[in-house]
Amino acid sequence: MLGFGMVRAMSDQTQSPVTLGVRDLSARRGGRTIFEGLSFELQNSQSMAVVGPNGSGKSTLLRILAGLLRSETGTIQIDPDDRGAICFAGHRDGLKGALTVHENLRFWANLYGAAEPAVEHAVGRMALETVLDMPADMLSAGWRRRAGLARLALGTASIWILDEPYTALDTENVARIDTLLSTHVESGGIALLATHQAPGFTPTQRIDMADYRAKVPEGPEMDW
Amino acid sequence: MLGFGMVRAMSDQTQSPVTLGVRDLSARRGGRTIFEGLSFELQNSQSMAVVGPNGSGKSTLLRILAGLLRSETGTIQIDPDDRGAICFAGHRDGLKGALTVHENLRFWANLYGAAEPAVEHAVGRMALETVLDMPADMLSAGWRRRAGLARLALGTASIWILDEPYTALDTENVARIDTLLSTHVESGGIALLATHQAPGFTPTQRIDMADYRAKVPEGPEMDW
Amino acid sequence: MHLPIQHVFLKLAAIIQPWAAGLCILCFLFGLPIALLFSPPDYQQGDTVRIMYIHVPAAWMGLFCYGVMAAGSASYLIWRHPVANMVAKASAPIGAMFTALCLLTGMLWGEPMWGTPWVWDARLTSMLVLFFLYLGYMALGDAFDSPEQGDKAAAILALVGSVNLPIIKFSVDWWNSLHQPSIFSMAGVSVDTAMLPPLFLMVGAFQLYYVVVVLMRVRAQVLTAKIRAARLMRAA
Amino acid sequence: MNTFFILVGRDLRLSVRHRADTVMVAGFFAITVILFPFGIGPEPGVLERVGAGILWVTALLASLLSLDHLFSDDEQDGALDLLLTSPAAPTVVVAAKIIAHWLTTGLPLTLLAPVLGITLQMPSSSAAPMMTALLIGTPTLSLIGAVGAALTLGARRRGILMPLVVLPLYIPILIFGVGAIDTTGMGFDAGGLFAVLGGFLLIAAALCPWAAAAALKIASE
Amino acid sequence: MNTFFILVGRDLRLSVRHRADTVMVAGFFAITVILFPFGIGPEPGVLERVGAGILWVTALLASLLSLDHLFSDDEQDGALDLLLTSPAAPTVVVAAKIIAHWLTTGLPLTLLAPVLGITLQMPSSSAAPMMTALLIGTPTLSLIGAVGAALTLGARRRGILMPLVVLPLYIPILIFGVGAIDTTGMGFDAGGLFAVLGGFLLIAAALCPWAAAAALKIASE
Ligand code: HEM
Ligand SMILES: Nc1ncnc2c1ncn2[C@@H]1O[C@H](COP(=O)(O)OP(=O)(O)OP(=O)(O)O)[C@@H](O)[C@H]1O
Ligand SMILES: Nc1ncnc2c1ncn2[C@@H]1O[C@H](COP(=O)(O)OP(=O)(O)OP(=O)(O)O)[C@@H](O)[C@H]1O
Ligand SMILES: [Mg+2]
Ligand SMILES: [Mg+2]
Repeated sequence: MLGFGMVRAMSDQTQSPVTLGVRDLSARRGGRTIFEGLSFELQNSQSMAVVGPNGSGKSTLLRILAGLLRSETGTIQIDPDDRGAICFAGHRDGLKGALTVHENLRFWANLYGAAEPAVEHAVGRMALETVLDMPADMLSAGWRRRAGLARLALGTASIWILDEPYTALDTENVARIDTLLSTHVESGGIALLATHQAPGFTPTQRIDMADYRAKVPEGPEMDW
Repeated sequence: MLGFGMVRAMSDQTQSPVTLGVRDLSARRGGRTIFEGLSFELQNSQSMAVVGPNGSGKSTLLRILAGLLRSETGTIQIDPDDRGAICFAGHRDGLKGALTVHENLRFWANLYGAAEPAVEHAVGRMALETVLDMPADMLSAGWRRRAGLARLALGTASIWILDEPYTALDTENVARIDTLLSTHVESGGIALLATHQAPGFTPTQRIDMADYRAKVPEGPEMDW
Repeated sequence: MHLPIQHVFLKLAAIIQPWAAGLCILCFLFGLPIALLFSPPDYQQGDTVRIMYIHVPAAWMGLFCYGVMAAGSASYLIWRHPVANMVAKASAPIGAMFTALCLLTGMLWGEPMWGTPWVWDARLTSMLVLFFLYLGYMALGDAFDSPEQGDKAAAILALVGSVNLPIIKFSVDWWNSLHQPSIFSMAGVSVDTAMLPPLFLMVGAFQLYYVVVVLMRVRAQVLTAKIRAARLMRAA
Repeated sequence: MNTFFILVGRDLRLSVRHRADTVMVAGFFAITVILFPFGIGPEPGVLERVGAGILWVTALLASLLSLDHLFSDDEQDGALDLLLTSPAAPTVVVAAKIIAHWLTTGLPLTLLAPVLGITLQMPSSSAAPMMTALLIGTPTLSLIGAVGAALTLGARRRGILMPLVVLPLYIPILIFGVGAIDTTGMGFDAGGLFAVLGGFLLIAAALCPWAAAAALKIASE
Repeated sequence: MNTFFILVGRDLRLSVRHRADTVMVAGFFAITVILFPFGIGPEPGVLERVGAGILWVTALLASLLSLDHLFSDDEQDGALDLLLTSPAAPTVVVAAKIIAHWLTTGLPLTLLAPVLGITLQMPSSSAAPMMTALLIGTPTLSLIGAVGAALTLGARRRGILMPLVVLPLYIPILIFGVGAIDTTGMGFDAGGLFAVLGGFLLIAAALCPWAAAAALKIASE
């Protein structure tokens, strides 16, 4: 197996430390504070499910951690602190419909600095062999999602941040993602996932965004 | 309540007949036969879950029934046969990000010929009051989905064709869609839904696309 | 489904093709020498007039092929006739070739006659537009992941583009053009009658060449379709 | 008919509210008018001579470029599927989109033409024929362009296909449009040319919505 | 640096394969060259006089219009998020996109310029200065345009904002670019004008990728 743990293990024998911690985070969007006072810390081999009703700020939190949004207040500590330590997968999969699945995947592999065997490995993990030469926009919703998530299996990032990864997947593929996640976590990685479905593997932690809802009235008051 | 059944009941007291039947349907996409030999019939107050693994042709079937794709062979019988008898909701919700939720909904209501009270009713059913004046692209994934599905609650169509309606919804809203569906079906409508999740209401029928898979090999053989 | 029609077509094609090919060669054998060597030079243009024997038939064929293409596309869209579509598709590259030939010989002719190979004149441009329409038809047909989609889109384009034909035809009358007006008009024939036999021989040669090549291309398409169907049957 | 206005209203609202390329058109004209004198130099004779041509070419380019998004935006976000399954007939949907497109491209250009003409140093007497020609000609551009946009919707290499498909059909309008303005400018009667433009419009109006709707159905497959 | 080429390669591949507007550029030039003589009329003197202007204005419009999609395609399908969270630094992402944009717009125009020049009946002696001016000037257009595209990414009424933001910065290049061609054409030495164009390029190359990357981060919020 050539997951993240393997790569690390090959390079320095001991498990390198991975940390993702936030303290007293709050976020503001569209002129309204979405959540506040959020703190947690994840170390090697820990994972966290981010749950909460629609609009409670799961995606917002994940995007902040991925560096795509700025938080209002609070501190974020990420270790290793280099670009590429984090692999983010959002609602939209970023596949280019005009490129084949293989071309899409190879692009990300090159960008993440993963070698060709890693691509093959990822293809195997996600069972994408039969659709490799199809343009991505000819895929069904679930296959497309799977092709998008294959990026994770390249095994270069130590922190996975996944926003509703199970969308559109059938049971077999939900299980596939679960296996992917637990292998990653077991081999020392960190995973955060926002989901409305109970994942098939058990995250070590769980955060309910409803608990951090900001104490301002919702609705028409917002001043965007 | 002003659902489809209500409208019908007001107009002609007796339940008007609604039928959706297909006989020996087969579909071809990208040079490959996706499924074949599919037949079923739905009458008033019947509903059907379309299940099957990713890529088995659920979306293809629903798009054919909605008139967006042509079938390869087979006959489709839809009654009432007028445009607008069917309400289709696919993977993508067709909301315009630049318009507010209210504007989006009102546009569809006007197009479907629903009156203003129907819009209010739909807003109520989907609990969209707080986001009515938000531009749709400021909504979270689940709210967006909900705003998209509010089109159903306008109560003008007798046949609902839904492709993975539960995507991105939290449990409360999944239940909301379930209620919507069962009210619709109880009041004489027909509903078809493709989903990987077990719906909270029990469809009267169920079709597994895996049973109709065409007997040609997948993969490199396709001649697109 | 449509196999019977295609079958009839294949049979007919097999009969017509050798005759057309033989006649075509005959026309070229007689037409070319007469046109290029033995016909009288023009009293004004001298020997450059011989370009006419290529230019004019090529121009007519360019228009004719488009006509066939549009008619074939129409019957494909209306009656879903696969052979009609095949004829339309087969006509496109031939028509494009004749159109290009007309443009090239026209430019060659223009150099001595008008002092410039090209002017942005209505006749010339509408002919260039015809060439682009051919290219567009072929490009559009190839641009879809599913072949049927491409065929249908291209057929619609062929129909829409057919409005260009009258424009080409009448451009010399609508605009005051550098280009010669029609040889044949209500007023009668406007060239020396000695020029007509070689001209008609060349027109016949081009026309027969078209028939031969179209039949060849359509046969190839029918056979490819058969092979593909057979492959799918075997795979099933 | 009511459906028609609902659809037109939506597209207009979107093009006003939205990040749409259609709004770009007014900007596009302003640019052209600013850029050309810069690029060509301020010599009055030259600018005046090419004014009608610049206006028409701008109209063509603006039309072509904004048409690229006529259907593809709705296709991207799934709205096209919903429109095609709605009670509105595809031809009505297409016709509404064409009208909305013209209202946001052709009409502004027509109305701005006199101003642009002045900036391009054209004689003020050319304003009337200019506006008339544009008023008759630009709807035809939208009509033809919609067919091209629908035909190339699902296609690969669409960017290059659109011009290839549409421009050949635009050129006659360009010729007659410029001809009508210039002929009137030279003091001749251009009634015939206007009539031809009108004829094009009628033919296009009769054919294009159907052709585009047919193409759209093919593309959605 | 390796990352850079991977990113450039992807954008090039997309613009060749894709339904992208970038490929449109070659078509756009062809159109311009076909349309302008039509619109302006075939008189050689006039066309020759305005040739350089038409070429430059075309370059500006092509640049402006294709820039509209420089980031927005990737933003629409989520790829921009992934690029910004990837190991590639935002500045590198932006720089790669700018290069790819130039390779698909500025470079083809530069290479086609002599041909276009002939069609616009410009003297063949103008080919060399024309190509030089475009070679120095068009990268600056892509650089400046990228900043505009990034700045307006999340904005409403983006279609109208882009030209407003970008064009004022384009005009100096237009003026000097046309000036360089025309001055050489009149037999004078245009070294100074070329130097100014070069100076613009250096300044833009030094500033624009950073500015655009910063703008992009803001837009993604
Ligand atoms: C690139 C330049 C040219 C193009 C695109 C062109 C195009 C055409 C076309 C389309 C026709 C067929 C018209 C019809 O069937 O009504 C035609 C016919 C003809 N062309 Fe040209 N032409 C060109 C140059 C020339 C030149 C330079 C000459 C001679 C001075 C010439 C002489 C003729 C003649 C005599 C006919 C036959 C007229 C008729 O029967 O319609 N053409 N050309
Ligand atoms: N682009 C935006 N601009 C302004 N406000 C936004 C934007 N996106 C989201 N919001 C607001 O931020 C809040 C949190 O949104 P977020 O997407 O984080 O929710 P979520 O927990 O992911 O919900 P869901 O389960 O529906 O995906 C929502 O109330 C939403 O209205
Ligand atoms: N645009 C397309 N062009 C060609 N083939 C396609 C296209 N879309 C889907 N297909 C093929 O059709 C088959 C069925 O796709 P469909 O989307 O109907 O599956 P599905 O059952 O909805 O799957 P999912 O659960 O993943 O949504 C797939 O194998 C896919 O490869
Ligand atoms: Mg979310
Ligand atoms: Mg599906």
